[in-house]
Amino acid sequence: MHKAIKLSIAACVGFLALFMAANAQDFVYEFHSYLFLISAVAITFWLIARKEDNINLNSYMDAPVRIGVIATVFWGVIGFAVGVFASSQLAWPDFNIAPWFNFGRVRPLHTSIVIFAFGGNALLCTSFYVVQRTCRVRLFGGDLASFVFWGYQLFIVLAGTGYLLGNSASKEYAEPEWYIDIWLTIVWVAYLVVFLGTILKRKEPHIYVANWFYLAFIITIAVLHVINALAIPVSLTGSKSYSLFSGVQDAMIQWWYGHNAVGFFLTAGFLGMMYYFIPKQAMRPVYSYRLSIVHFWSLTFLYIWAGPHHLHYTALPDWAQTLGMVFSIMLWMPSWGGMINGLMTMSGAWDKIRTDPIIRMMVTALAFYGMSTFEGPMLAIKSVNALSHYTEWTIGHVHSGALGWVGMISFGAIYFLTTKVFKSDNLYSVKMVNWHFWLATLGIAAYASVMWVSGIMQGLMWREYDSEGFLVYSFAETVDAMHPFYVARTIAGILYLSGGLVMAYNIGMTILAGKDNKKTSLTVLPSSA
Amino acid sequence: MSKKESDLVQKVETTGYEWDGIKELNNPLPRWWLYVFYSTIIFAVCYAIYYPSIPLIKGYTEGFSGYSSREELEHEMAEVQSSHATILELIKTMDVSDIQSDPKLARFATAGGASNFKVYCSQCHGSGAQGGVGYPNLSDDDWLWGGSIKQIETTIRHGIRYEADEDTRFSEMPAFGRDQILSKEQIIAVANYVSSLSGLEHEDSLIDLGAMVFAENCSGCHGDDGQGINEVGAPNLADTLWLYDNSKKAIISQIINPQHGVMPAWDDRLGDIIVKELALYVHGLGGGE
Amino acid sequence: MSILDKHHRLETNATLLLILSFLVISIGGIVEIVPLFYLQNTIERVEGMRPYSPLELKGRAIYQREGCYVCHSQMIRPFRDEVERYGHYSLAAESMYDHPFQWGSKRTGPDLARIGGRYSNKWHVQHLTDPRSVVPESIMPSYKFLAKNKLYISDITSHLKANQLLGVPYNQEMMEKAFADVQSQADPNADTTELLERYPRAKTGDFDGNPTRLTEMDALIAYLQMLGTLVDFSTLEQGQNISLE
Amino acid sequence: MNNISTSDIEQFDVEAVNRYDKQQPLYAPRKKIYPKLADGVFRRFKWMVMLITLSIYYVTPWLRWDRGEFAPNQAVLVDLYHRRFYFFWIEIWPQEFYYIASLLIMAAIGLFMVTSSIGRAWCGYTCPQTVWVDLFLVIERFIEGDRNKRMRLDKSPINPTKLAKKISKHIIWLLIAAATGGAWIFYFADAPTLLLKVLNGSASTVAYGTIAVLTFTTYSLGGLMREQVCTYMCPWPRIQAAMLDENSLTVTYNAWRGEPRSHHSKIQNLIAGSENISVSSGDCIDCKACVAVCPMGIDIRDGQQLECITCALCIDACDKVMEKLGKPKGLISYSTLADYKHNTELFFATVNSELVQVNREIIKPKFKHTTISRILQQPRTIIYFAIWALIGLSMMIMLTTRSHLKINVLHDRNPLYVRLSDGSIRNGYIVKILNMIPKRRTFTLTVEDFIDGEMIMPQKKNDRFRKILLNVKPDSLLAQRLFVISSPNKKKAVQRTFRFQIHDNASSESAEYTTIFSYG
Repeated sequence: MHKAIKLSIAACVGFLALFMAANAQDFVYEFHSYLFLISAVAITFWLIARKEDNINLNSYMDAPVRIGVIATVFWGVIGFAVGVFASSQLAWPDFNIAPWFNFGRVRPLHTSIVIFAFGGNALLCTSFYVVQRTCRVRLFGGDLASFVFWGYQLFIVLAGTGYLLGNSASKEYAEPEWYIDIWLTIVWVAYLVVFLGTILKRKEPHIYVANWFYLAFIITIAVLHVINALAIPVSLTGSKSYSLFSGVQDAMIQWWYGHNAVGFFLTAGFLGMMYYFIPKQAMRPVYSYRLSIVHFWSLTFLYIWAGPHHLHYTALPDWAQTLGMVFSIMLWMPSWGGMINGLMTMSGAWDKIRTDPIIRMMVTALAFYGMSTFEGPMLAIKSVNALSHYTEWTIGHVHSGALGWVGMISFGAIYFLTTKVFKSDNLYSVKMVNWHFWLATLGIAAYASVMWVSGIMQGLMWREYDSEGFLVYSFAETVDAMHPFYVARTIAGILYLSGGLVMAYNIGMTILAGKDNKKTSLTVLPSSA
Repeated sequence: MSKKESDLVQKVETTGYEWDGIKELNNPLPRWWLYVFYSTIIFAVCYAIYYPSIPLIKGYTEGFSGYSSREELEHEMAEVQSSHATILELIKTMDVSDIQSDPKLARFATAGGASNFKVYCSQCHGSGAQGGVGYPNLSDDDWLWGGSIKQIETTIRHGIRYEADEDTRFSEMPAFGRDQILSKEQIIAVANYVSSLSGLEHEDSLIDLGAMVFAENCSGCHGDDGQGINEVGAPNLADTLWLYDNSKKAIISQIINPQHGVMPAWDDRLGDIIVKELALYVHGLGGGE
Repeated sequence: MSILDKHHRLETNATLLLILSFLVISIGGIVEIVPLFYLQNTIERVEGMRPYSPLELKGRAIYQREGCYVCHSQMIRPFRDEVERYGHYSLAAESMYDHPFQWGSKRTGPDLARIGGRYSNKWHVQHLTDPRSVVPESIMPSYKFLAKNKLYISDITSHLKANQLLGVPYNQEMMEKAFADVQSQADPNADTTELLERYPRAKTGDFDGNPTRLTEMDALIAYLQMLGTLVDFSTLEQGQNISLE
Repeated sequence: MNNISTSDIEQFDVEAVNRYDKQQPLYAPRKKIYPKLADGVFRRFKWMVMLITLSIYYVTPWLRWDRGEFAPNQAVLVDLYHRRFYFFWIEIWPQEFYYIASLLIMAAIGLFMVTSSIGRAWCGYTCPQTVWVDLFLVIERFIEGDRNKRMRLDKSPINPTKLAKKISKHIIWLLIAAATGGAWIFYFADAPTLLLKVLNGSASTVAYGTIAVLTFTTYSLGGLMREQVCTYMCPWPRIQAAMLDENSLTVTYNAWRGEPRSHHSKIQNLIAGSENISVSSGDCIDCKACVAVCPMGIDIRDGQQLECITCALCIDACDKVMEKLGKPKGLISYSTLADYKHNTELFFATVNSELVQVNREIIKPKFKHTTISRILQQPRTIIYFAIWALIGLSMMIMLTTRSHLKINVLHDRNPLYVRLSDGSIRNGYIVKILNMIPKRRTFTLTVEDFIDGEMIMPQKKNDRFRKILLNVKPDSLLAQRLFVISSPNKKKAVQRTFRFQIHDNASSESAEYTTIFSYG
C-alpha cells in the first residue's frame, strides 16, 4: 500500500478519535478516544520517520514476532500478578481498593490479560513465526502484520483500562464494550488476511497441520466474537450498550462463545503451536499424519456443541443441555488425539526430556492438556455438574488447563523463539528454565488440588441437610470455610508468578546478551528448492 | 521435496513432505482410541434418545424418559412433603401451644411459617417482620391484640376489621375531632398528655386538662395509665413504640380522625396448618408472650 | 485410505480449508442456538414480567459495571437445596428483558435471583457500605462510593430507547415519563401511583437513607429489591409452584 | 573366571513388541505382550509391595475402631451421607476438608520427590495399574502357563482345553475385578452391613452401579488394555518423565559395557582362547531375556523410552544371565544418566574403541555407581523432603491440637435490630455450636465484652441471662436461636462488637466468636 494511503487512514482515524473525544458522554469513552488519538498520532510519526528502503523483502518478517515474544512475557507476568492480587482479595478482602480495584473489576482484568493478552500474544507471535517457516514465504500484507500486532495491544489496553474504570458489557470473557469490540473485529480481520494471505502465497505444496489449527482458531474466533458482541449502543458517543440478545438466548450465545473461546483460542490455537514446536524442538517427525486429520476435524466439529454444559440445570431448555453434555463426552477422544500425537512424536527422543527443559515444559503441557480434557467431559456430565457448578472446582479445572497446558506450551514456545528471532543462540540460563519449570509445576499442582477439594467441600456444604430435613449451613458459613483454601491458592499463584518472573529475567538477559551479535541467517528466506 | 522416506528411528514411511525440517510419519491410530471414541458416540446416541435432545420445527424430541429437570424437582419435593405427612398431621390435630412445647414439631412448624411468611405476610409486615408506619412490627414486644401464641393464632385466622370474617377482631376508635366529640383545645391538651406518658416533648401547662380529658374519654379503651388493652386492640400509649408517628401532629391527627388498619383473615385462604405455622413463627420472632 | 487421499485437496487449497472449517464449526451453533428463538416453549408464559423501571435499569447498569456477576449468580437451579435456600427456581421468562443476561457462573457469594424484598433497604445500604459490619464472614468489597456518586440520569430516555429497539416493550408513555420516573421512584414524597401502574411491584421510596440525593446506591438497591419479585407463580403452567416447607 | 556352560542360558526368540521399528499399520490393534515370569531381587520386592498394597486395599474397610455409640466403628470410613470422614482417631467435618487438600499437595510433592530421585518408582511398583496388571498376570500364568506356553496356546486352533482355559481366566479376572469394585464401596458405608446387603440384593443402585463400573474398568484396564494405559492414557508418566534429570536413578542398559552384542557361542570360543580375557564384544549376549520379561513390550537396550515404567524386571532377568555367565551383575542396572555418561566416557577413554581390548576389572573402581543412599543425600531430595515433611508436620500439629468445638454466629439481617417498648434494643442471632466428638456435651454460652448485653431465649422474653447451658448431641451441630438485649447506646453508636463464648466444663475446651450488635 502506498505510504500516502496509510498516512491518510491514520489521519482519518485520528480525526474520528478527536471527534469522539469532543462529544464523549462519559469519562471512559473520552479516555479511550484519546488513546485512539495518541495511537493514530504515533503511527503517523512512525510512518513519516521510517526509512522504507531498509526492509529486506527476502527475509522473514520477524519484527512482530520479536515484539510479540516480549509482549507475551510482559502480559504473562502482569496477568499472573493480577491473578495473585485477585486471589488475595478473596483471601483478605481488605485488598479491595474501591472503586477501581474492587474484585468485580479486577477479575475480568485478570481473565482478559491472561487469555487475550498473554495467550493472544503467544498465538500471534507463534502463528506469524510458524506460518512463515512452514510456508517458506515472508508474511503477506506488509505493514498489516504490524498493524495486527499493535492494534491488538491497543485492544488489550482499551479493554483492561475499561474494566478498571467501570466499563463492562458483563459477558464473561467478552467484557469489552461495543466500540472496543468493533476495533477488535477490524484487527482480527486483518489478522485473518495476513495469515490466509501468507498461506495462499506459500512455496510448500501442502499446508502444514499447525496452520490448519491456527486457521480454524482465527476463523472461529472471528465468528464467535462478532455474534456474541452484537449490541446496540445507547449512544454512538457513549460507552454503554445493550446486548442484542436477552435472557436464555443470550445465555446460550454467551456460553457458545465462552466455551469455544476455550475450545478454539486456548485449545485449537495452542495445538497449532504444539504441532510446530514439539517436532521442531525434539527434532522428530510428527507421529501420525492420519491422526492429525481425524482429530482436527472431529475436534472442530464437536467442540462447538459443548457450550450448553455451562448451563446445566438452568432455565436453558433440557434438550439443549442434553446436547451440550453428550457432545462434551464425545469430545474426549478427539481432544486426546492431540495429546497422543504430541507425545508419540517424542518417542525416539525421550532422553531429551531430561536434558532439554523446553521439551520438558512441552511434555508437561501435554500431560495437563490430557488431564483437563478428561476432567472437562467429566464435569460436563449433568450429575457431576450439579455438584461442581458455581463452585471453585470449575476454577481449579480451568487453571489446570490454563496454567498447565496453555502456560507451559507457551513458555516452551517462547524459550524456543527467543533463541531464534533474537541474536542470542543460547538462553541466558538453562538452569533458570529448570527453576521456572519447577516453580510452575509446583504451583499448578497445589492450585489444582486446593481448588478441587474446596470446590467439592463447597458443593457438599451447600446441600447438607440435617436429620430433620433442614439446611445445615448458611451461605456465610461456607464462605468462612473457604478462607484457608483461598490463602493456599494465593500461595500457589505466587509460586506460578515467581516462575513467570524468572522467565522474564531470563528472556530479558538473553535478549540483552545478544544485542551485539550479528546473526541474520535465520531470518533470511531459504532459496527455493 | 515430495519424496517419501523412511525415518531412521521409527522406520515408518513419512508422508513425503517437509516443512521447515518437520516431517510427518503416518503411524496408525491406536485402536483403543477408536474404540473409546465409538463408545462415547454410542453413549451419546443412547443418552440423546432417552432424554430430550433434538430441536425440531415446533418442539423437540422428548426422549423415552420424558425427563424434565423441573419435574424431577417436583418429584423430590413431593417426596419430601410425603415424608412430612405425619408431622403435618400432628400439626393439624394439635393445639398451637402443644406444638410449641414439642421442640421438634416447633422447629419444623416455625421453618414452614418462615417461608410462608415471606410469601403472604412480608408485603405489609416486611420481610423481616419489622413492619412499617401503619403496619405493626411483629418482632418487638408491643402487641395490639395480644402476643400470646393463642392470641396471635386468632389474629391470623380471623384477621382484623376484616368484614368477611364473622369472628374477626374489631374495634374502632371514635373520631373525636371529626365527629366533634372533643373541642380543639381538649384535643391539643389530650395529645399533649399522651406525649407525656412516654416521655416525649410536651407542655406541662396542658397536662392537667389533658389528663382529665383522657380519664373521661380514653381510659376506657387505653387503660387508666394509657397502657392499652389487648382485648379491644387499643395500643399502649405509654411505651416508646408507635404504630403511626409519635409527632404531636400525628397524634392529634389520629385523635381527630383515626386510621384503622385492616388485616385479612387467613384461615380460609391458607388452611389450618399454615395458620398455625405462621403463628408459631411470629411468636418466635422475639416478642411472643 | 481413500478419504485421506482426498484430504490432500484440502491441504493444498487454503480457501477450501477455510470454507470447510467454517461450515464444520457452524453446524453446532446453528442447531443449538436458532431453535431457542423460534421454539415457543423456550420461555414460559407467566404473568408479572415487565420491563425494568428507569431507576432499576440504571441500577442494573451499575450491577454490570461493578462486575457483580463474577461472584453472584442469578439463576436458581431446580434442586431442593437451592429452592429452599433461595426460593423458586428461576424461569427463562424472568430474564427475558435482560440485555445481557446475568445468570453468572460462580457463587463466591450467594445467588441473587430472588434477593428482592429479602432484606431491608437499610441493611443493603449498610452491607454495601461495609459488608463485614453486618456479615462478618463476608469477603465482598465495599461499595461505599456508590452513596457518594450522584446518579447520572439525563440520558435515561436513550437507554429506554435502546432497549425498545431490542424488543423490550417500553411504550410511548414510559419513554416520555422516563426522566420523571427515575427521580420519583427514589423520592419518598413523590406520588408514585402512576409509576406503579407503569411498573407494577416496583419498590419506591428512599433507598440509600438520604432522601435529598439520587445516588447510584439508590439505583442499585432499587434494582436489587426488585430482583425475582415480578413473576406471579400461580400463572406458571407446566410445573406447579413449589411450596417451600 | 568360571568356565561357563552356555547351554544353561536360554535364548529367547523374542522381539520387542513396542520397538520403534515395529509400529503397526493403520488403526492398529494392540500387539499382545507375553511377559515372562522373572525372578530376582526386584521381582521379590515387587511381590512384597503387591502383597502389602493389596492387603491394605482389601483389609482396611474391615478394621474396626471404637468411637462409642454415637459414631460408626469403622476405622476408615468416608461417610458421604453424613459428610464425615473417619480415619482411625481422626474425624473430619466438611469444613475441615483442607486437611485433604494438604494431603493431596503432600502426595504431589511426594511424587515429585520420589520421581526426581528414583525415577518412575511409583509407576513401576505401587501404581494400582501396575499392581493389578501383575495380579492379572499371575492368574494368566497360573492357568495358561508362562510365556512360551501362552504364545503356543494363543496360536493353537480353538479346542476345548483352550476354550476352558480362556474362559476360566476371564472369569477369574472378572471375579477379581468385582472384588476390587466391591472393596471400594466398603470405604463408604459400614462394611459388614453393606456386604450382607450386597449379597442379599438389598443394597442401593448406586452401590451396584459403582461395583459394575469398577469391575468393568478393572477388568478392561488391568486385563485387556494393560500397558496401553501407561503409554497413551495416563498423564502422570509425562509429568514424571519431565521431573527426571541426569541425577535421577532409572533403569539403564549400560551400553558401554554390553556393546557390541554377541551370541554366546562366539564368546565361548574367545574365552576358551585366553585366560586374560580379551574380547572384541561386550557383555550382552543378546539372549533377550530382558525383552521377554518386559510387561511394556520394549527393549531396554534401545535407551530411555517413554513406555518404560522402571519395574526393573529386566534387571532381574539380566542379572541372572550374568550370574550364569560368571560376569558381574548390573549390565542393566539402576543408574543415573550422569553415571552413564561418566562411565561411557571413562570406558571409551580407557580402551581403544576400535578393538575392545581391556580387562574391564582394571577400570572398575573408577566407574560411578550412584546408590540410593547417595541419591537421598542430594540437596534436592533433602529440600523436597523438608517441604514435604513441613506440610505433613504442620498438618499433624493442626490435627492434634485442633479444637473439637466450633462456634458460628449469624446475626439477623432483617430486621437488623428491634426497638422494644421500654426503649431497649434487641438483636437476634443464630448460634451454631459444632460438637465434633462423638459424645454428648453441655456447654456454657456467655456473652463477653458486653456489659449491658443479656441473652433471651425465644418464647421466654422476660428471662434474661448472662449464661446459658446448652446440650449438644454427639457429633452434631446445634443451631440455637436467641436474642441479645441491651439498653440504647449512650454515644449514639450504630453498632458495636462483642463475643459469644462457649465453654465445655468437662474438657475445659472453649471457643468464641466475635459478632456485632446493631443499635439502629
